[in-house]
Amino acid sequence: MATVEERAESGGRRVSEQLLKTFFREMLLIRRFEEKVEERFRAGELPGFLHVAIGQEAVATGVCAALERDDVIASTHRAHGHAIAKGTSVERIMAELYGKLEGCSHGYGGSMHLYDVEVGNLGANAVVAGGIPGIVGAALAFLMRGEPRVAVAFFGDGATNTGTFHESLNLAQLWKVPAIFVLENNGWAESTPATQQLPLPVDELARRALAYGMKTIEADGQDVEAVYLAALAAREHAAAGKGPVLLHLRTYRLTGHYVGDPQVYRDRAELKGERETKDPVELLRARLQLTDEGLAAIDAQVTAEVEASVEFAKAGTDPSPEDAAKYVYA
Amino acid sequence: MATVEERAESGGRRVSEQLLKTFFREMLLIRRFEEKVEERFRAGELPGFLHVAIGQEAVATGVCAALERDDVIASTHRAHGHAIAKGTSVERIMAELYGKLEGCSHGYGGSMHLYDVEVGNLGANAVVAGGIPGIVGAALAFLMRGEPRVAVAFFGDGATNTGTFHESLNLAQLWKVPAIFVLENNGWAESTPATQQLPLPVDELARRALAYGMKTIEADGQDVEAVYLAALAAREHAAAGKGPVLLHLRTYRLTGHYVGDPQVYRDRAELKGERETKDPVELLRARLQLTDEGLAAIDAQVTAEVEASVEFAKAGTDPSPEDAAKYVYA
Amino acid sequence: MPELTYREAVRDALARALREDESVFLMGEDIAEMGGSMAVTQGLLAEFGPKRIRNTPISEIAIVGSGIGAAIQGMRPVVEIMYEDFLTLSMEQLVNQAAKHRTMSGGQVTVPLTIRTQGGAGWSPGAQHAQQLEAWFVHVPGLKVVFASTPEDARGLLWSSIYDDNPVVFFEHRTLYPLKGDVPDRLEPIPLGKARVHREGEDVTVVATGRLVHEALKAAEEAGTEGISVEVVDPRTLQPLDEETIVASVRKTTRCVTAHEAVVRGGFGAELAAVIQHGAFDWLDAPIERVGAKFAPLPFAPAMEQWVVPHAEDVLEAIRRTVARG
Amino acid sequence: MPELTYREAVRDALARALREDESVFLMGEDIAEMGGSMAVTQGLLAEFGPKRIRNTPISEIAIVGSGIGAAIQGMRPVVEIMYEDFLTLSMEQLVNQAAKHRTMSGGQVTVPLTIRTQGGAGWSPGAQHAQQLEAWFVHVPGLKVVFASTPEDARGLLWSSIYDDNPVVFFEHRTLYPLKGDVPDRLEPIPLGKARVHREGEDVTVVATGRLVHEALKAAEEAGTEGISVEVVDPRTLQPLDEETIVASVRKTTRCVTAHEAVVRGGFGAELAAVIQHGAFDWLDAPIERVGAKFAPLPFAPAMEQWVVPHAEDVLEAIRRTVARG
Ligand SMILES: Cc1ncc(C[n+]2csc(CCOP(=O)(O)OP(=O)(O)O)c2C)c(N)n1
Ligand SMILES: Cc1ncc(C[n+]2csc(CCOP(=O)(O)OP(=O)(O)O)c2C)c(N)n1
Ligand SMILES: [Mg+2]
Ligand SMILES: [Mg+2]
Repeated sequence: MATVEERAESGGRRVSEQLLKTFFREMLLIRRFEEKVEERFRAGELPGFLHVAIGQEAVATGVCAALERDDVIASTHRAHGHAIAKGTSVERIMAELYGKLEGCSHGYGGSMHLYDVEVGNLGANAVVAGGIPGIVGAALAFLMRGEPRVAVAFFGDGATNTGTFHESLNLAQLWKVPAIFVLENNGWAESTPATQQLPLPVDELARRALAYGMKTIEADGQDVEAVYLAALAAREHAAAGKGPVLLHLRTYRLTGHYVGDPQVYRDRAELKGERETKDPVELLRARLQLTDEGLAAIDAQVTAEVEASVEFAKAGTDPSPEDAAKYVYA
Repeated sequence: MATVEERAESGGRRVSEQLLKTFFREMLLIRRFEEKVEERFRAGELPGFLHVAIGQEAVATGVCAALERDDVIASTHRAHGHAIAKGTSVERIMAELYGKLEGCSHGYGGSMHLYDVEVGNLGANAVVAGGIPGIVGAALAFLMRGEPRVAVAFFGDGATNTGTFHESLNLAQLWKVPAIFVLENNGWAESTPATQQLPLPVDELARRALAYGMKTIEADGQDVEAVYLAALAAREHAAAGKGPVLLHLRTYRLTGHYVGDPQVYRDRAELKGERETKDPVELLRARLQLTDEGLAAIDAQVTAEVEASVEFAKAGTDPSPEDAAKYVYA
Repeated sequence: MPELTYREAVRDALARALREDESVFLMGEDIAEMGGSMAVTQGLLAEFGPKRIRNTPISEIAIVGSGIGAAIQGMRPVVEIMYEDFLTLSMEQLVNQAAKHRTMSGGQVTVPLTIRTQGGAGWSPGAQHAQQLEAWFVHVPGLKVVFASTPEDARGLLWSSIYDDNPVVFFEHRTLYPLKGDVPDRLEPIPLGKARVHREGEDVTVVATGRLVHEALKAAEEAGTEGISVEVVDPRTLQPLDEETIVASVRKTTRCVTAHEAVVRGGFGAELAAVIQHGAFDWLDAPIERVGAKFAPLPFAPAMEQWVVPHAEDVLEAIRRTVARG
Repeated sequence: MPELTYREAVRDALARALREDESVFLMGEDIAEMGGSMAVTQGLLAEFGPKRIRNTPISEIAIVGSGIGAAIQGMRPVVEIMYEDFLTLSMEQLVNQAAKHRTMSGGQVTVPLTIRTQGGAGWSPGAQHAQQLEAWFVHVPGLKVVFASTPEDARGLLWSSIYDDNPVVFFEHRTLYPLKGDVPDRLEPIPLGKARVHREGEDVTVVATGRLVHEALKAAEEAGTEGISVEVVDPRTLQPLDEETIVASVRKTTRCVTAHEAVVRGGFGAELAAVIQHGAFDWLDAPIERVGAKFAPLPFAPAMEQWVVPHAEDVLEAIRRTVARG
């Protein structure tokens, strides 16, 4: 999340080099965090189902930077980046992955259920599209109470095939609630490519919004500046009472669906090509013309942060077995 | 359902006066049937929930006339017209409303569950949109087996707000199954007007199809000729393997949502206006320039048919109580 | 004490909560101008306006789901699912979201959402408009489940449901709406989790819910003329369940019949029987008899419909069977 | 007799049916190239091609619903719902459509559809990927419900499910996929509605399903060393239920424990307890004990997860409790 000052410096619509550097740092932090998750998974330390968003960092960073602290998000099974970008420390996220009381969901959630209500993260969701209707309701509450907040749902291209998606966007537009629907279109649903799951060309998925007469804004999901500016515009629109926005961001999943996925279904050459040309961290590094030294300095910082998060997590407290029943009812 | 000869006479694309007269007779039959249903309901003879489609006769007649006998339909809670037009006798429908073994669902279904598999009626459905996915599956079976048949789902504007609708049309388009989705848009969902349930202008509801890249065909739902020609075109498209069609028919519900509905929510003057200008039976009568005598003759015929159906129904056999458990399993 | 119908009692709880508390609002299909398909919300639009009495599209997923989201933001939404048969469309949001947010977040999130719905056989609604599905929700940790059988209970329990900080699925029975009963002027919240002993007796306990409470009371009356003294208990809240009251009653009477309109197989009566045979094993003089719908989708024709769902005579026969044992 | 894993046994039933019968085809998410999220359908795309091994979008309503439509047209679709937690999205089509078409049409329509799904705790899947929801479906007239616990049963029962003319919900347990067992070369269909006595015993009957069959067998072994002779019965088909075999077993042993991984409250064990207390009342020497998950959404952290779901020790303790009585 960019501070108001950083945003002001960006002149409202142009993004300052300094802000871009902040974005770069965060994106690299997300990347190193997820690489660490993969490593710790392979080491057999992490239980549960893990999905990394390597290749999609610009979406999390760009969108969340455009939000206010009071704005809320609902995330997906591919949640680490969203959580970090919305303001939860990597320590508390890593502790969650280790199932510790210090985790952002106190060990009850795991990777697919990262919550942090204090910073406006209403939770990652392991059911595809499961969090979208709740965002409509949050936005409705803001609207009814006249609060200047917006509610944001992240979801993938696969999620647009669900009835849950349809009913939610339809209702949001009907009631003109201040919601942003962030379509993080990586062209895959697990092993199923766009051509096998979408009746539209993958790059034209914003056409989903035509069924509701909903405003759409599109941007290159690999370009954090473009994402950020698009998200700012979407927020402005929604917050101004003009109704919700479908924010369509074309992006790329540069790894498997889940950590450990052998990707038997994927064309190796294509994947290699995407890795070489679509990596948002690399693209931003090139744009910022970071020297090797400059990069190394930032990398050292974020890598240390990630390492520390593992230490923090391992030193955390295991819940007692009977704690399981603690939060069944309020 | 028009016979092949009648259609041939219509020259493929122009509708002969004779065929229009056949349509008129059927529409009047539906009208008189439903008026009789209202009357028998008020007399306390009919149990269950009843919904008439007075004002929407041209949709049922026009669409079903364009279908082949082997084509199948799924209907809605507003089902009498569809059932009659697809070829079930009014006797068997009326017997069903009286809960008799002679009924088209043998007394197990009632008005909201009229089935007649022999003529291709796969059943009316009391769950809004509940029958749509089954039609996708029927069409898929036809496609897989290479049969030259189409499957047709009727549903209302209100149904387009359901997740069931969305998933069904999406899948149908993805797999290009030979299905026709007949959107019978009367601008109401029970007491809820279009403005309170649709985020699109009511006349532009065909835009729902844009989310799937599905072909749309539109026609004035009060003009049976237009409906028929549109449905023929839709059938041609679907049967040719070009994919499904959303057939958008704007129509008018000239009575309450259910039989007995006091319609407290409805503007009287507007309703009166619609009754005077949108009645499809009246519109067709005018177009055919039927004389009073000509009309009376047809009316006498269909009225007698309806009367006979009541006699038939009343003379029918009540199921035994224990028959209830007869069809739980095949 | 004024007399209200069951319908008016539900409406009264809604109106009072709407009046006293800005965070309460209603969403559902046709609840505004039409006042709901069962006329429960009639008049509320006029008093509270369209912002708080919200007609929705036919979107059972989004109705429940947006209710969840608003509840998490501190509202107390009361959403209506027109027929409980359509809860089948909302199950994902109810079961995976509403019921689990609190645990999954480690206690950060609460979901003070009430889901009102109704159902039941009678006058041939057919197989898709008459199911009684309460048993499903009892199986879902995180949900509370209420089934009110009288006007007084309906009002007091609905009030408590609205003000409970958990998602509550609140069942009404369609045939009970016209039922009249005394309801105190002052609204007394009825705590969730407390059974009601409708009638004391010595020989058999009937544990009944919803419409079957009234059938059980009729059966008890009739049994009395045969010299059988019947106690009738309505759990009212199915989850959390007042096991104590129920088990104590059966320990006293030594015989038990469970009764609901839902299908017997896998119904709430199974849970009751399992709890009671465990808690009153040494007291029981006869096997617990279960009364409920026969195992069939509800057919349309009245004769078949009436055969499928249980009536006072079915309860009476079960009472007789249980007394006939040893 | 060749040894197959539970996974291979399921695949074998599918492959044989696909081979012998053009009307059989599969639909589900990621079942083609990937071979299913549990690798059950691996290799089937290569043999049968994309027309019959159909990857679907994430559309649980349409997957089940289109399966229904194809089944009514004479196909025998086998659809996969990746996790049974997502059955919550298909409930309307399963419960209001698949289960009721036949009755509502007065016998005109049959729905020979099989819905395969899987679930279960283990290795921290979290609250939304681990539920055991079979009890819901047992409550729905018109559906059949199968829960296979061994490779042999999985294959024989899946075959019978595919060739049953009714909609069958077929549950697999995630942790059983690697389990090996003898499976005859020749496919023997196992009739739906027949329980399997895994182990004969004299003192206590454990009626268990799914993963808990194996936990029960472990517990029985252990109990044997304590001088308690345990009979283990797996109903395998939950609906229709083989009440005869189960009740006969308890009449013989006079004590009973039910065991499943699903939450106890409202679980299938409740139905079993209700049936057994009724059928074996005069024989029972102790209350029926129910073993199942504790009443909580499944938390992530392994220690809490393992505490919620039942293990062999829980079954053993229940056995001891029941024997300790009188
Ligand atoms: C309702 C539901 N169906 C299926 C799944 C299994 N599943 C998990 S992620 C996923 C693919 C999601 O694709 P998309 O929405 O594009 O998100 P991405 O994984 O690409 O980020 C599937 C099918 C699920 N979690 N929920
Ligand atoms: C899933 C579901 N929700 C609600 C209802 C109650 N209901 C019956 S008809 C109807 C309105 C349907 O509107 P539309 O689809 O436009 O059809 P119309 O009645 O106008 O013919 C509603 C809400 C239902 N039957 N099914
Ligand atoms: Mg994707
Ligand atoms: Mg309509």
